[in-house]
Amino acid sequence: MIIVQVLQGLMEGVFLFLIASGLTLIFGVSRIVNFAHGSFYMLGAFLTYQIHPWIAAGTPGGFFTSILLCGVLVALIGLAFELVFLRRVYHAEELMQLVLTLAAVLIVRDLTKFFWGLDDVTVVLPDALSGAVIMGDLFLPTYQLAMVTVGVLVLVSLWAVLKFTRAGIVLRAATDDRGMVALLGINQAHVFTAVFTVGSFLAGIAGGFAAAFESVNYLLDARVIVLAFIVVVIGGLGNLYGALFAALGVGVVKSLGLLWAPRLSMVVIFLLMAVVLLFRSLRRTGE
Amino acid sequence: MKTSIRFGVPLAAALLAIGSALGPAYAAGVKIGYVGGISGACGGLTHSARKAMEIAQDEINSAGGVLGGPIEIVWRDSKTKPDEGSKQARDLILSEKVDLLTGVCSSSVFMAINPIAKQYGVPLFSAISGTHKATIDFGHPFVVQTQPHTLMEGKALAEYAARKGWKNIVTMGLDYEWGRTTVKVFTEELAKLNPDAKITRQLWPRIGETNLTSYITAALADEPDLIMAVMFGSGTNSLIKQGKAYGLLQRTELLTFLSTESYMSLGRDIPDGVHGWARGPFYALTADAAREFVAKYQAAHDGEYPNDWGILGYDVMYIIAGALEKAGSTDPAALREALGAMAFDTLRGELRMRTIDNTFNAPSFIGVTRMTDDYPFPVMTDVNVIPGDLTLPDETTVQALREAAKG
Amino acid sequence: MTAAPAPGNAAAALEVRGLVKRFGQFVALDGVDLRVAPREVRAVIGPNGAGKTTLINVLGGQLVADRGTVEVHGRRLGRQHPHQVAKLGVGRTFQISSTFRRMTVLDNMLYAHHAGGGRWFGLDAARLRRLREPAIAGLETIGLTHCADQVVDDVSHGDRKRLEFGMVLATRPTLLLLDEPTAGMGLGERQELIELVLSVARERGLTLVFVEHDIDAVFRAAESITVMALGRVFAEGTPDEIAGNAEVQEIYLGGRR
Amino acid sequence: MAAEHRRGNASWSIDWRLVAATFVLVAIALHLSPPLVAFAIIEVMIFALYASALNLLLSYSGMVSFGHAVYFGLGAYGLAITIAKFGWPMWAGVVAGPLVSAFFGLVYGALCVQLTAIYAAMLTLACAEITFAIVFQWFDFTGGDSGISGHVPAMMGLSPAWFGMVVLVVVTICILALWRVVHAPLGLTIRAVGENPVRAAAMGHGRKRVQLAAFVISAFLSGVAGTLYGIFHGNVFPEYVGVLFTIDGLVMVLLGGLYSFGAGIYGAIVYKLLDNVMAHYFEYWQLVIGVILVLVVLVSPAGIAGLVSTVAARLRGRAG
Repeated sequence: MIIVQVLQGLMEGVFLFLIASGLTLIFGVSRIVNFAHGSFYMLGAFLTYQIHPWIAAGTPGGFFTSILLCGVLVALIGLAFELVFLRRVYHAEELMQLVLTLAAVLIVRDLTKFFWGLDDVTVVLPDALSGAVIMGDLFLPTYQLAMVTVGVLVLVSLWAVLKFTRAGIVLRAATDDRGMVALLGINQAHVFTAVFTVGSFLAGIAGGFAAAFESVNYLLDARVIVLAFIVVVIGGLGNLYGALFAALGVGVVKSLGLLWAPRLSMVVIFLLMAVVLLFRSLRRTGE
Repeated sequence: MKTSIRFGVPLAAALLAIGSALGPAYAAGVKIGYVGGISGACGGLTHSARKAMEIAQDEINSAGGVLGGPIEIVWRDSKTKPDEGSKQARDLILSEKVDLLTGVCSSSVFMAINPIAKQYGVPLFSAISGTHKATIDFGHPFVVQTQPHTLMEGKALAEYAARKGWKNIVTMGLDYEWGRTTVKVFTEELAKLNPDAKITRQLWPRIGETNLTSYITAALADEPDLIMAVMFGSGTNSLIKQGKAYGLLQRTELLTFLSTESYMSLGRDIPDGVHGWARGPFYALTADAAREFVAKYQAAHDGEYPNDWGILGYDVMYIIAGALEKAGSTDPAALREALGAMAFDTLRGELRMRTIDNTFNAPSFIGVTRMTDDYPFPVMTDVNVIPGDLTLPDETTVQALREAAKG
Repeated sequence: MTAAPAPGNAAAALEVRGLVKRFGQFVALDGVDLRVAPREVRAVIGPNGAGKTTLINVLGGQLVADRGTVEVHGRRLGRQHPHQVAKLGVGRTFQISSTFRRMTVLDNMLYAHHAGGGRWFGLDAARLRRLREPAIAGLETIGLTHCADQVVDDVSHGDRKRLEFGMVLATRPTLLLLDEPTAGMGLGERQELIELVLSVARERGLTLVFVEHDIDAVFRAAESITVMALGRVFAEGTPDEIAGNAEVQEIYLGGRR
Repeated sequence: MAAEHRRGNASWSIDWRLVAATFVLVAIALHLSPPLVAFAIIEVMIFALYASALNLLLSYSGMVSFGHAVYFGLGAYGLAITIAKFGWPMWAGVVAGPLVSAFFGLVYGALCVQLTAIYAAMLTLACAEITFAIVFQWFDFTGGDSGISGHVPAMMGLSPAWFGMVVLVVVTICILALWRVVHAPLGLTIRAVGENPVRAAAMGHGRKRVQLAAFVISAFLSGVAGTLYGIFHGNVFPEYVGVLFTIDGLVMVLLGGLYSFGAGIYGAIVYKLLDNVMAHYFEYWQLVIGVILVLVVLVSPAGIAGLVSTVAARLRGRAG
């Protein structure tokens, strides 16, 4: 049973990573705390709900295509937001970035209410994805396996991009030292734009996957942004691999916690977040 | 310096500007104040209640109204926030001078308005919120409950579970008032009705939690006869959706709260064979009045069906009208006496209110989901109507809860 | 609160022994010894990466050394925080001038006098009114009365450097650490500022340690010079001695003289 | 922006005539208004205090709180629990409310000032979520999600106008006190530490205890606002310590304009005006707030306060 729970927690963790990866990436490179991340996620969910019936409805191919398409749509929205607004405040103080991303949260939420109403919506899974791989006691739902695959795919491709491509070297430089990028003779603004777009894309596809996994409504943004913050903070702000471990950890704490301390799991997770923050600071000042 | 606290003048100017925006209005006849979550978390549920109440209002008014005048309803949005609800209720009382209040929705808004009704002595009819605390623990002469409250529902569920003979049960209750109390009552009552039954595990998902997979695996690990899920809306939706892949319904039975709007939003995603409970499922109502009402509602709203809250809202209007007519005035004391002394023909059958806790003997509806040819979404079939007389807590329980609330 | 050096005390104003500071693999300070007498004007020079700014940061408490000791007027500094170091009478400026840019020049100075009083709490607004006179006097000293009511963000780079120096003075330090006081200034401005620093230091009997890249300024102003390279003290002496040191000439001054 | 900074301490004294004029105008407005409008005015006043307290952190102390509703809501809980659970008289509950907030401000603040910038802000979020979870789940003590109600009569049983007068007096005193703090030596230290902690440290002022002092003052004043809110509605619910109240406060300050004393006041007026008036006609009023925030960033970073002082300066220029 514990094994089943741990496994289930890990699967949930991979999805949490998918949610949080974009946020931590954006913070790592441009130091923007993107409060609108949850809103982009929500947009991804509702857009998928909207367009999936139009694209080969009921087939896995059509389903994944619509998620991908929505990811791209959200990425474009993110791109526009970055180019038109966010770009102006990189050099202003951090609070101005807070104002802008908070404004985006309010705007996206009301637009969601306007277009899709207050009721829960959900995307019906194609039959081919709604089964499970059964191994003895163990049920591995096909759709969750698909989400895990996508999470791993995202992780591997981000890793590969960071490790092997010129763009990745620039990104790593940007994470470590923003001045470095300028020294490398690369336009920092382009790097920020690209990363924000990719981050929005990741939020969008995560939301798309969620639409078929749970039922979604306009209150999704706040819940998701808090979850994403937990993961990003525990993982170390801006640390992609840290976020992976944090996400897996949070998933397992939740899935085991409900067995032993069913009412405390969220408190435990937030305590962990607080302890991690404080511990990091003590270590920093100890240096 | 003239300029030091410069914010003062615009502050005052702005406040004066609002000052002239809204004024009190007077009207003859009975005035009902509705405070409910028109927007916010309840927004998705209560629009049907409003439509149904407007239909009832038209019917009553075209039949001559009550107390010689028409019923007027003043609609106010609580935004599903207790503070906003309390504020709107007070304004309805102070400036609209309403004769009584109805609506609510979330239990927190109900609990916020409840003391207001008591403070100003204005009757409050709950149509949409099921917490027992308002009428029992913090009950007072002016608050009336017209639907099965949490204690009644918990007992009805135990009754149903006992009838089915389920033995090993996992409960999955949303970790808040409604979930906790329902699970508690269910557990206690089931122990009386079926001593063989045992709760093997209690799970408490957080409210708003939508990834329930680890709860599902934990519940299934016990190989229970039943998973009793005290959840609603997105929680129930996610549970059913995610449970599918685990063969949840093949491996165990599921009993959960399924009001009509869940069927509407999930549609075919709700598989056949789920045990659901509801408070006013239109399709399970046998009274002629119910059929007429549904037809009328559909005609007025593009073929849309009323949800449970529509049924409850419609009933509340007729309960209010009937009691006012019998009382002969809007005087709260006379109204209460009338309420306790008469039977009401409602869509849910003949109902009566008892005066110890101003609660109606409202029935609970529990059945099994099935996709039929009659509706574009699944509905419950084989509906057990558990009458309120069977589930109302006895007087000693009520007194004990009231004593506990005082300490 | 400021620890004034007792006259006739043999203790040095600043005594540094075996100071080591590493950043990961990089050794920024590799066993630095330094002794500065009371009222001495000492320049620290050296090529980029020699460890000059790191030294100042360790002395000011902004960085904690890995090894070695620092004594100020005979009082040993341990792992004190910068504000505790400041209370021992160590005042400093930063390479990039550090002021309160959203406040006016006068408010900056007012704050400096308030901070110089040694208290941080206090709800008595009258105290600030009483500090107004000395604050304006402080601005006169550094010649900034003309822009007293301007927000610091709006004044020139040179004026900000002056302001920072003036603010540090207001806390009445006995040991003044200046990290490139004239960096980024025009030639005329530079000379004026150096003159100002020297005259104030002399007038108030301050010990002065300054890092400077402008070699002309260094040789004009300093009574003694410490040359750093690769985290160590490479040479030390009077300007004449340093000027005559062939090795220094070779690695640093590079035939400028 | 920040006009009071520009003119040095000449403008630091309180303009009593303006305070008195504002007081009288609001008092008259309260008595002339129908209840719903009086409620709106009361809300504006309470939130003006709450947002001003938050503004002490954002504009002056260099901290951001992503969990300030905790100190607001705990004021109302302090009031409710001491009365409903401990059976204390009402006046004791009123005193207890803000003190509970200040106490939690002290405890959480002491942790949060160990960190800086976004890390500190994230810690305020973690503290807030923990508090919310406890308040929401500890049924026997806090009433859980059904909250506590009926422990005090809503508005102390007064009419909206007279309860409004009580709020007006308390809020005026608190905001004047806050003005005093900001313009006292302590306030100068807070501003200095908030703006440039490295420079302030080099002048002998350590960051942590100064920021902690600001945090506790802010928590206390938020607690006063929360206590008033608890009396206003005669209840308390977990919502009052929840994330939406935090966001309300943040939006008000940012709308009002950073780095000016009036930010919280202007922000509360505009926000609550839209909430109370516009919401009746246009359901999507938060979208309007969002658009205004964007405009604030693009056009007037100093927010409404900046606009007001610009206009006031023009008017003065024309008059003089």
